[in-house]
Amino acid sequence: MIGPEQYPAVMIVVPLLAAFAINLAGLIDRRFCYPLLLLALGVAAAAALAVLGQVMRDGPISYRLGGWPPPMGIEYVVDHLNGLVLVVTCVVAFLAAVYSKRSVERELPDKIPYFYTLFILAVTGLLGMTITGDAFNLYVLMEITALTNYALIAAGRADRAPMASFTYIIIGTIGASFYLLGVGHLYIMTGSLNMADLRTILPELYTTHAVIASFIILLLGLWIKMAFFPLHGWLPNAYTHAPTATGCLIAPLVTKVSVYIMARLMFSVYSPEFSYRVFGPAEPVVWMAVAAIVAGSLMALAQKDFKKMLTYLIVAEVGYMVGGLWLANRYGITGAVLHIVNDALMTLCLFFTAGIVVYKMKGHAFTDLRGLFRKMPLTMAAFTVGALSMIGVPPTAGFFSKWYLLLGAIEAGQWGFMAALLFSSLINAVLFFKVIEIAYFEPCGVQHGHDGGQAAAHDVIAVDEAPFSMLAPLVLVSAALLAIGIYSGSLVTNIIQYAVPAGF
Amino acid sequence: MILDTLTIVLLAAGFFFFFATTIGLLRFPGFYARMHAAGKGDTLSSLLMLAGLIVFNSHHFSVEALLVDLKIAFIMVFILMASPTATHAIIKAGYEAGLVQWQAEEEGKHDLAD
Amino acid sequence: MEDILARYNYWIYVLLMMIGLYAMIAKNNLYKKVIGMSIFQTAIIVFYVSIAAKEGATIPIIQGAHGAGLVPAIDPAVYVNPLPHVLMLTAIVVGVSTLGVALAVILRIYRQYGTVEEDRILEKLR
Amino acid sequence: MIWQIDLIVLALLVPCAMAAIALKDMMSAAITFGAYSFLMCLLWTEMGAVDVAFTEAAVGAGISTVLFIAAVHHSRRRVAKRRVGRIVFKLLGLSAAGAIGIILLWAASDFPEWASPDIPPSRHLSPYYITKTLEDTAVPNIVTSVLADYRGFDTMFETSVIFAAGMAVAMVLRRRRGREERTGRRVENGFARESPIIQTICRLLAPFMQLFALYVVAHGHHSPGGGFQGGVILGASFILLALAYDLDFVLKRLNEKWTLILANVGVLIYASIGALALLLGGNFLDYSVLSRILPATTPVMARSHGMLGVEIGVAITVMAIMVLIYANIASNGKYDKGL
Repeated sequence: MIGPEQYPAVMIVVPLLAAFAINLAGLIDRRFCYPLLLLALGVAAAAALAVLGQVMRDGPISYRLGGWPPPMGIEYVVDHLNGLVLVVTCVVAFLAAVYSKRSVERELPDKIPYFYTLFILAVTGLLGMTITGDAFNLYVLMEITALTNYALIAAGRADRAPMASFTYIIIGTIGASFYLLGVGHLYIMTGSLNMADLRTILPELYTTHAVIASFIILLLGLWIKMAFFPLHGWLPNAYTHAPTATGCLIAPLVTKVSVYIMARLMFSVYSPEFSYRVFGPAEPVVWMAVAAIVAGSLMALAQKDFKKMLTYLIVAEVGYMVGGLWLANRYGITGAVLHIVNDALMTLCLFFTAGIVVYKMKGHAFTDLRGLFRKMPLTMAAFTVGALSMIGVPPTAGFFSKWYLLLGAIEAGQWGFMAALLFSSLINAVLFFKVIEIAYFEPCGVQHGHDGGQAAAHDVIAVDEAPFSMLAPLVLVSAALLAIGIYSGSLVTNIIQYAVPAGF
Repeated sequence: MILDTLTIVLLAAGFFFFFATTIGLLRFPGFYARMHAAGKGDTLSSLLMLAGLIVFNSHHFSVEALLVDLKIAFIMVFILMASPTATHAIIKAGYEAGLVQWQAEEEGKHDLAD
Repeated sequence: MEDILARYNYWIYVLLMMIGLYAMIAKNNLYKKVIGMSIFQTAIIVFYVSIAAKEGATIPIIQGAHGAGLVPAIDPAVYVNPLPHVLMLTAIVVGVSTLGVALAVILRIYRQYGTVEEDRILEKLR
Repeated sequence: MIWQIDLIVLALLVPCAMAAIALKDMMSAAITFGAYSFLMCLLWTEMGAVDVAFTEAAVGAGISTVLFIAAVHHSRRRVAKRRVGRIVFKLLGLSAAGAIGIILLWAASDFPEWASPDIPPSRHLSPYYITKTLEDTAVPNIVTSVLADYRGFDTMFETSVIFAAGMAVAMVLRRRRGREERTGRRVENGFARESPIIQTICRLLAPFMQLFALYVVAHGHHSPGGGFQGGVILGASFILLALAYDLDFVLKRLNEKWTLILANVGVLIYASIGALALLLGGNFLDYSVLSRILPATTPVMARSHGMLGVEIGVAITVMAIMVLIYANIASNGKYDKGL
């Protein structure tokens, strides 16, 4: 009945319809919400995989919404780049949804239907942002994602959550409005909103002030949205004080999707020639990325709170991806795209761990991690995989994307970027070994202050694993990190190499 | 020609009352006097202008023009109802908030400066 | 005069945008920040609607087409550009949505901290 | 388009915006901001953007102002000065605004002339919409046909944005009774006692407003207006009653559960019409295939009917969400008597 050519629409429409179904079901009985959520995200993930399969077989797909031909109507375009991002988004969202059950029941017991409605609307927004081939449609979906995120963050019971959310509202609106303004500049110069159409019209206008300014404004908007240093001010507080389930959804996805959009703009709306040459030398942006990596790592080092440390690492990781994209060579872009995938999974893994710590220990400071290796061996084993990947130890996934980025930096002669990558790996190593040390060696519970008590505490700690619905996604993610690490060669040759624009 | 003149007269009258309203709003002493000017002049001038528009629109008689006339007439009815009520609401709120009426001898004391 | 008119709308929208951005960054009161945000968004709407304006054109509703089927020949120069209007309808909706959420968050903040001034809140958080 | 009005209104906007952010009393600032919105309406009507102006009049000048006042009512009205670092923040704001201003003005120097018929936006896509709307969709209001059909997908997500905003407000503010006992009285503010005059007039006006809203929705194909504007007016009629009486008066007629159900149903109507097209073998939101199930309809007329269907969906959602947002903000999440 619904043929494979309709899958791009199915991927968006099913979660959207599910949002309303969840809300209505919540009025009857809130226990219906969770299965509906899983069902919808499962269907979306299956559709995304099928679409990626089609793209790998037959090349890019275009889907006309409302049946109108592209420049008039809105078009969905799936190629290797966003096909991959779509699959990652769906998978991450599905795992985060599975994981969310217990923590939502604990943290927001009276708002479950609202939470899941907004959760799946946020996923819909992220998927729509990734799949769309229309510059204005992207703005609408960006706002859906943003609005749902504000609420998901403000719902947190942490003291600081509402203020963090308000800061995010103000800064997020500036970012989205800049994006809209940039699109307006493109529209006044070309009269079109379709990305492919813009790509054909723009080359004649590359030297006009308005087009150059539009690129600057779009970049500024997206940099705010992806928390690129020094525009990252909103991110650490918002992600730290968000409810666990929110953090697990938006921390891995929102920044990465914004990076993807930047890549899409650089390659598919403007041309790589414009982004790298006409617009000006790419070096300043790479140096900004260097600053982002160094600053993010240093700020992470200064934190006393586990979850907050992770948020600063996100800031550093954004620097990796932006820098990689602006290295302007094949290795750099490959590394950046691979890092979008890896970083989504790594962040997910680490936030899952943080969520379990919050769930079990009721806090997310470093002191809450004491003795966890004995209490939750599986959780901590999975966390260790994520941490190693973050550091970049082979054969975890993180190593390979960093390797490509390093190769890219050497080829481009960007020694600063190379040094920043190595420096950040070093800092990550220090950070995570500190965490692992606390969790492995320090005894559980500060209340047993004296020596004898400590020795006793060592023996007393019983294994008390996280609930299955939280543990299973975590273990799956860490397995995925290893698997992607091992198969990263075939990932690059089969998908990512086609995502790199021609000419590199 | 007659219609034109009528339109102009009605619109001009509307403008005149609007102008008077504005002056009253700015120059009258005290909250109640100002609201008095605003409430009455505003309603009257809007009605006059809309009447002028009806006349202007009826230049070429047709069913469509009649429909538009009818719509404008409806707007007039609603303004006649809503505008004085709004003024009443504001004045009542001021009264209950304890604004004292302006008296000549204590000039400026209870002026609506804030 | 001609030269001024050709750019005037764009200058004003830039000015409104700057006012909004300034309020969002510099103002201490959270409501003022939200007003700044709304001004910022409406400035962009001014920009788009200015793009749509067309000299000597009327509103984008085809005239004399009440009976379907009879299609008069249509000259595009007669009607203003409808596309930016559509986009800005969406932008207005997004604006009021953001406003609603922002006000709700402010009320939540007030419930929690008893103030809507940024510096007082940050003091309490310290 | 009358450039003299353009000149004056734009010049008035700037002081209005400045006053709105500079005033020390939040109520005055909210009212000034309402005036700013009305000037915007005037400006857009003058430039021929009647649908946008209509929406702004209903939303910006109407609902936004009410929401502002309701919110300020529950918190503090006076604006306090920053205690420390006032100059730092001022400089920061000025420099950011200045930098953006310079970039934008630099870009504006290359813009094609304002209102010239030859600029790219007027030549590239819009002639297609203008000349083909009747052939393709049989809808004379081009804004409606572009909104609900050519770019109907945007509009579906626009409705979802509204829906998400409603859910967000409810999630952030809503609190159950019990912990804090329901007060059962209006917020004591000294000057909002009930007045029979206002109540009678509002009660008289409300049905007419609703009738007008339905007209706006149904007549959106031929005149300015459509689902969104109609929905806002419908919502405003309820808000008017809530202001004249109290929130309970409205909630007795449209309680929380029903607002939620209506909000969902509205977007569901939109998305289901799209999905129906999918099931009938067309692309998502391709209304023309609806002619297979609608009796005696050509594909072109099916598009027109499909648009009417989605507009009705939009109106229902927007109405419900406007009431929901107002009820939450006016009662600070308690669903008591409100303002």
